Amino acid sequence: MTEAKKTPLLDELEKGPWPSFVTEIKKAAANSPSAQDLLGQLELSYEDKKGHWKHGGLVGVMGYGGGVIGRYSDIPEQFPNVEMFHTIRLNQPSGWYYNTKALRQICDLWEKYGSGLTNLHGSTGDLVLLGTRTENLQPFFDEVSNLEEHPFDLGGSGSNLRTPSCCAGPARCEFALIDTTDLCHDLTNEFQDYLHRPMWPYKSKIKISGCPNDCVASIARSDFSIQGTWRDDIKIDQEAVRAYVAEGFDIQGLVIDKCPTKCMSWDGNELTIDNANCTRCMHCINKMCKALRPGDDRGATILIGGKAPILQGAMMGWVIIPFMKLEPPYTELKEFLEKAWEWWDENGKTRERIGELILRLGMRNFLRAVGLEPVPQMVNAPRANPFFFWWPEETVQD
Amino acid sequence: MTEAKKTPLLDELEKGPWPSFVTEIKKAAANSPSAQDLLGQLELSYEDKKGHWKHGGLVGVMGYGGGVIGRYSDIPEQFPNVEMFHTIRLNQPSGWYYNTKALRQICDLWEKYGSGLTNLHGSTGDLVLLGTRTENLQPFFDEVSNLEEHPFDLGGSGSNLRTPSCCAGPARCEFALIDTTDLCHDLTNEFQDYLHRPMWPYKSKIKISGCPNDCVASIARSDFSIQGTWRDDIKIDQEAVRAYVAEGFDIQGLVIDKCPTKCMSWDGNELTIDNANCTRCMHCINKMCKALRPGDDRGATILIGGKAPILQGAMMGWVIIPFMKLEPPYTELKEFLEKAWEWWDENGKTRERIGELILRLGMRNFLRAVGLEPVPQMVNAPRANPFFFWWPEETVQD
Amino acid sequence: MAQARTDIGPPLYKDMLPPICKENYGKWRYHEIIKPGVLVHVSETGAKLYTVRAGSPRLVSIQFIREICDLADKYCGGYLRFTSRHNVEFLVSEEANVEPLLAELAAKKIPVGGTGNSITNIVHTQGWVHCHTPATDASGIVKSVMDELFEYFTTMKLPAKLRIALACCLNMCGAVHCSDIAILGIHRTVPKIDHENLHKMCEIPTLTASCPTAAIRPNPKLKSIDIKADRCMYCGNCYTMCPSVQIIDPKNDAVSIWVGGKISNSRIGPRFSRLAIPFLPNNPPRWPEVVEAVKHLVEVWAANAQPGERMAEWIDRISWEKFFEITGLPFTDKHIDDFTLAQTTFRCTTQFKW
Amino acid sequence: MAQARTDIGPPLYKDMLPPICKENYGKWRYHEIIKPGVLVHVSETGAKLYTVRAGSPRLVSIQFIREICDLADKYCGGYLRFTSRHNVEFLVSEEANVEPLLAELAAKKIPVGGTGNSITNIVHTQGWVHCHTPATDASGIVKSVMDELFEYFTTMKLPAKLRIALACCLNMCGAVHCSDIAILGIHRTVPKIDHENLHKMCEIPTLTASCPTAAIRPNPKLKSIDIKADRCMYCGNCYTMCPSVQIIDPKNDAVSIWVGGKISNSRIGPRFSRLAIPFLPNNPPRWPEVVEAVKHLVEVWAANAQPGERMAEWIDRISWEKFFEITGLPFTDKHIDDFTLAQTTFRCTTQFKW
Ligand code: SRM
Ligand code: SRM
Ligand code: SRM
Ligand code: SRM
Ligand code: SF4
Ligand code: SF4
Ligand code: SF4
Ligand code: SF4
Ligand code: SF4
Ligand code: SF4
Ligand code: SF4
Ligand code: SF4
Repeated sequence: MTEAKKTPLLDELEKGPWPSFVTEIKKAAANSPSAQDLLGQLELSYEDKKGHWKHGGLVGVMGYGGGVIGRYSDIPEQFPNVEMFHTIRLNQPSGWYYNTKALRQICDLWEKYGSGLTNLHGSTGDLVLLGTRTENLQPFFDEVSNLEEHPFDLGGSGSNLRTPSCCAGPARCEFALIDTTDLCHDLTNEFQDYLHRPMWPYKSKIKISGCPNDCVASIARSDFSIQGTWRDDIKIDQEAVRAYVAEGFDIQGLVIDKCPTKCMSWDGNELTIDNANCTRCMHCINKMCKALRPGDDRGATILIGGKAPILQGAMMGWVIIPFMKLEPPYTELKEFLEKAWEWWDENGKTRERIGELILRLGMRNFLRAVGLEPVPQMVNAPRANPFFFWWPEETVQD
Repeated sequence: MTEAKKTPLLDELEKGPWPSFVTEIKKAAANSPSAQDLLGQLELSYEDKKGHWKHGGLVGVMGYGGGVIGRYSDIPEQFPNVEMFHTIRLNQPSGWYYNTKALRQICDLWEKYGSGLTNLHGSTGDLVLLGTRTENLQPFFDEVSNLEEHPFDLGGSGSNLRTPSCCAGPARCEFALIDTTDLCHDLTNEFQDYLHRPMWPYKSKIKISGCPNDCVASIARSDFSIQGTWRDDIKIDQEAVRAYVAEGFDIQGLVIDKCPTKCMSWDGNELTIDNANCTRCMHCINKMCKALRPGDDRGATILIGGKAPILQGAMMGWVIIPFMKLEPPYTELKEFLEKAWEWWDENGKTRERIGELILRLGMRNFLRAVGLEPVPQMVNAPRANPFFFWWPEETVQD
Repeated sequence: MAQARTDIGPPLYKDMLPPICKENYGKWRYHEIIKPGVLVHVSETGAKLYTVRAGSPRLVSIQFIREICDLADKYCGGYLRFTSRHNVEFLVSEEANVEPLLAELAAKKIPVGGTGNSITNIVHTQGWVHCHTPATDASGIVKSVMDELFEYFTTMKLPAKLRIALACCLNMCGAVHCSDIAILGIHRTVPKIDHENLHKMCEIPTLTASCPTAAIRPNPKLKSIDIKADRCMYCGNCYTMCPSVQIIDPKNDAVSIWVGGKISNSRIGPRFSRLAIPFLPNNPPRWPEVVEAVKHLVEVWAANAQPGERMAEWIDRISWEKFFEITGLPFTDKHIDDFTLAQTTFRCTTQFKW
Repeated sequence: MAQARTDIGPPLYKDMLPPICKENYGKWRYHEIIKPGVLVHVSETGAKLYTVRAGSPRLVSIQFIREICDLADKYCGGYLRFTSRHNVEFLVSEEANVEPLLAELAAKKIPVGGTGNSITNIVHTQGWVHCHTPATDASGIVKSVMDELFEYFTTMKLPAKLRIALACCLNMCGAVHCSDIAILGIHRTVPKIDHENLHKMCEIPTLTASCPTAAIRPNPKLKSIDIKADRCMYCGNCYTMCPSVQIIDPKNDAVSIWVGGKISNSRIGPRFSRLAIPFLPNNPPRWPEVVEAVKHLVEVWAANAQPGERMAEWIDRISWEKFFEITGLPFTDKHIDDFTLAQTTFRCTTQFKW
């Protein structure tokens, strides 16, 4: 174990009221040489304002094409214990619910095989274990996947399906319009092969929110954003509405005036919603959850194409299926996903996300390939440019 | 003169209450063989659903590089009198105001040299004379440009400055915030060389509206859209406001509620405008022109880049100079135009409009070249993508 | 005969103004619409100028021009003007002349209107009358549509102004792209290449560069070019550059309809028109399908818009999904943008109406 | 030792739910925020679930995890969860356990909050801790900013929710692009090419294809590539493909700030964050300029927004020109988009504020 170095810069980050990651690294460093060298190398990064990790590095676990990110120090002479410092992505349980037993088991194994440092959780949703050596990967995985109770599997990395994630859902939230936790678990299991064996043009992500509040940011962070919604009328408990007002709640200013479609009115006694013009933004329900509830004809809106900026600028998912009923075994959804991936796999260039491919080839080609009808809900507005195509069968051929 | 052909299809277009262009062609045809053959050829077009003009054709007048559009029939055997049927674009007077003498002179000359058919006016604004033969171009122009009173000059065509046009302006409209007619006349004279001698990458258009109502559609139809505006407060005649209301005018529904910035209020007696938040859309002034008037600190907003769809889709002009005082001799404006054209001329590809060039090279390069500061008024919102450039002097160079 | 002088510029507008306009230049105080087609502008000086707006087919003979000059001489001291939408405006300084002028216009069947909440003249282009690239005629459709919408020209009973424009090809000389209703001629098939003559008439690099979707590639063997059919969206720009790439196809050329554009900054800012109907047949002499479609759009809007709401504002309020529902127009894959800015038209929210 | 099993999938969530969640699965009726960081969800059955939300640095040791497991065992029957923004949620089914839990958390200096109109945890990425492309660190800035904004985590006195995210390079693993305030590490210089090794490590066609602005061209002589400097906007995508194109440059790497993004469909739909501050220096260990800038933005917004207005809604109402005026931030040529959708950001109307 290298001797503990001084870390005056990092020590500054132990001050202040917010819990400190430096303190966490130090805690781990107390009995982990790699955590200790991480601290040292990080201090150096703080000195010279740059990272000290080499570019890339392919490592893994038998039978899997992803789930581990290889990482090597560019100054192993100085920090031999982080010469290798790979991360392992474990597939979290739906909704990030845990019992302590499951978590403690991971801690014990990570104490044995890794740095003792983790991210709870990674940005995609995985339980991320930060820092281990190549030779520890397989033994760790063998153990973690064979735990008697609550064994864990790897999450995704590389050009494959990434670990799906979902919001708290019906287990904890009154707004859940679909069973996010079950759907997430079901899809993850259904598509294990896609998740673990990279064979696509690039990554593909699924995120599931129980309602349009989108608490997992699915619209911005996933190729397939699934958000619960409803088709019938918002349920109003007029008594409860009056109770809000009686308690001094500014229904006019905070709800009626903020309704994006101006489809609500309050006459001092009765709340009226013109449901045909409601776009189910959730605002009124959010603000008065004791009085208003979504309707009963529930399902999901599916949006496609969300992703980060590289290469053509960030994209948010757009409506591709305005409404789909979602009941186990979720056959319709699975068929749609399969068709979409198949088309993407056939047509996509390397490192082209599905949204980018649709932009390149046009919605019309995608819709035909997956058998969807065009509907106005897919767009904010129809095209403004006159550059549109005709299918051969739509024109008179000589 | 070919014998008058039957025109059963076109005759259908003499029916109905709207004045008929077919009747007009027939009127001209009564003593113009070319108008008569035009009728015949057009009837044929109506039969076979296609035009019968050849592609292109370069003709002109000495000393000019534009102002005439060459046109040849593709079936001269059938319609020898439209074998050549060129149009001449005469530069209209500012605001399309005429005295009858000027118009009658044109009629007489066009009777002598042309088909007797015209467009009052062309879409760009020219007085368009429809149809004559190559050998008539020069004599016609010699005469029209030498008329003792109100001689006419050619308008633009080709890769040059196109005939500027402007709205009715201060001669007839109370909203005119700049002297549109004078400015249009002045610019047209200042830039005669650019107008008559094509030497740019492509066409460039100027249109001038006296206020943001934009009655010449400058934002959609010109590379340089100049629209009158003001910087101080809207002038309110409260008495006159009350008079409107007294007459039953729905000030709340038709004005206050429709103000885009919601910066107006009416308390039943007094109209208040929060001028700092007014975006000078003109709506309230339009609706209550007896009571409201624009402020006195007047000038223009200049927008750049408007054009039709070919090649990259239609563009509307965008704000490039939020405010410029516009008094004769309009030096600042002329200098700006010169600088903009110079940059475009140096950098533009063939058939690339200035707006397209700015899109290709980026606003930052254009702003530097013409010496303008970036201001938020130029954009709806700042960029969302993180792909921005630094000038070499802004970074630490090794 | 006199020598040509060059660069003399346009006639001076001041010489073209009636005395009342010169005297009250910049002094106008307000205006009123007395009745459809008749405006009065009142000056700070108290002077009143009456404007009578008359419809014109734009394609007019010198006989017509002389006729209106006669009227201007008789009632307007010899002055008149044309509008940015090609109507004639008689500038009457004597109130007493207004009614006699109106009577004479009525006798000559020259319609008066186009002011206020009306449909005014249709901005349009050359079509088969004078251009080489049209996908349809201009004047014929305009005449047919205006005949049908005539009552909206001579009255002011619509919720707001409605501006129609027509262009006969994608060059869009009518700059129709910001109209409440735009009628646009479209080609629908890949240009046919005249391989034999192409190299004589056209420069191949210019031609390949002219295609917005990079559908054109050189074919060195034939000294010609090839067009990748599935990339071509028939804009006709290659044809503009080269007559040997023939875009015109009478069997397939057609008319499309666009809605919800706007120019003025009044209330909501300027907007592009957007695709409503991708295809209507080119059916001269009176294009009944086009006339019917435009009329239908006008009437659905008129019946549903709130006072003061232009087409764009109405659609903004009700949503595009309701627009397609209420108008009964089919929504097709053509309506979904697939050009360079397509992404910005996609619905990146779960907010929509069923 | 056991053989690895593959494709067993994640642990079953049902095994991870406290009994109250299983029993009331899908039956929750409404919730209330009792105080900052403490929610109660009430079921149709009358059952009440108390959630205590605690802040976490996300980069946590197994010691920390064991610590919170101890708490969960003591007060929550052994159940807890993590949120999508990396906070810990203790799921308490006995009301009586809430206060003792809060007391113990306070004793351990684990902050409670992040509910309602607050600033919750900052979504972030690896930075210098574990990634190879960062332009800045992640955890250090997050810690510094959260220290400064701490009072907004533990109270709910803001006009609305405010969501901050950080990504250490343009890959944006934090998906910061739709945050009220986004902190983004940026490179600012053209990558340096290691011509000698490039051909050994990298495929040139893949590399040239990786550049969004086509700045990379093959240099066959050197068996390497060249970068057209004036086209490169330092996205670093070439570096992702090839270690011999070095994007990291400690002298110039920096931090930028973006505002007005939003995810939820509540009221106005989702929005991208937009550039507010193009450059702030990379100043470890506590990035005072970044902290100051974020705090300033939060406070200007808090002082000016109406109740319920998130950053985007506030800016929508006042306009971007007023945003720059009120915040005092300079507007530069960097703020003007020049990428592929630039056109759609240009102000095509005369409507603006002085
Ligand atoms: C660990 C994690 C950040 C974190 O601290 O949480 C991460 C880390 C990396 N991401 Fe990421 N990404 C992580 C979530 C994301 C997300 C957010 C999400 O999934 O919700 C995004 C944005 C959403 C998206 O997918 O578009 C994201 C967009 C990227 C991109 C850009 C992809 C694009 O299409 O634009 C890259 C670049 C690439 O793939 O080459 C990237 C690449 C990387 C690499 C592999 C670096 C590289 O260039 O190869 C990073 C490895 C760091 C390391 O050493 O551990 N990462 N990455 C996240 C995964 C943890 C987990 O599994 O839970
Ligand atoms: C005559 C006129 C239409 C009319 O009936 O009024 C017209 C007619 C032609 N226009 Fe135009 N344009 C006319 C106003 C316009 C306008 C409207 C305007 O200026 O307000 C536009 C849209 C605004 C703009 O400039 O973007 C317009 C956009 C085009 C374009 C597309 C330019 C672009 O950048 O997208 C072309 C194609 C070209 O230049 O190659 C074009 C080309 C043509 C050509 C020369 C055909 C060609 O391909 O070479 C047409 C000649 C027809 C003929 O035989 O007379 N015309 N053209 C208009 C000129 C009359 C006048 O001088 O007053
Ligand atoms: C004569 C003309 C100007 C010219 O130089 O020729 C003109 C004249 C007037 N316009 Fe205009 N506009 C004229 C074309 C336009 C155009 C251009 C166009 O249609 O191509 C526009 C933009 C249209 C658009 O937004 O798509 C235009 C948008 C307006 C507006 C804003 C309307 C709105 O959206 O609210 C007003 C204000 C109003 O009417 O309340 C206005 C107001 C006026 C006033 C009231 C100004 C005045 O006090 O004199 C004039 C009489 C209006 C009327 O007809 O009721 N004028 N006006 C044009 C008549 C064309 C025609 O023959 O019908
Ligand atoms: C726990 C969590 C879900 C999870 O599966 O982990 C969650 C839980 C709740 N969210 Fe959320 N949201 C959570 C992330 C989000 C996100 C995602 C994000 O921030 O990255 C969003 C989108 C943010 C955005 O728009 O940029 C989000 C947008 C909302 C909204 C809409 C807010 C708005 O813009 O009006 C509501 C409704 C409300 O608060 O009125 C909401 C409401 C709620 C409710 C009230 C739902 C309920 O009844 O249980 C929960 C408590 C809210 C609170 O904190 O006051 N939740 N919520 C996430 C907590 C993150 C954290 O640790 O702070
Ligand atoms: S997305 Fe909806 S259902 Fe899911 S946790 Fe958020 S508010 Fe609840
Ligand atoms: S859900 Fe949104 S759109 Fe629907 S009524 Fe409520 S506030 Fe209005
Ligand atoms: S643009 Fe303005 S000033 Fe010019 S005619 Fe129209 S309303 Fe009058
Ligand atoms: S000009 Fe427009 S923005 Fe200004 S007060 Fe009048 S209606 Fe409102
Ligand atoms: S729109 Fe096209 S066809 Fe019509 S006049 Fe213009 S260029 Fe010719
Ligand atoms: S018609 Fe347009 S899209 Fe088709 S080949 Fe010609 S230029 Fe290209
Ligand atoms: S944002 Fe960039 S630097 Fe940060 S973890 Fe992701 S890839 Fe690495
Ligand atoms: S950093 Fe980005 S823009 Fe610059 S060369 Fe590399 S890929 Fe191209």
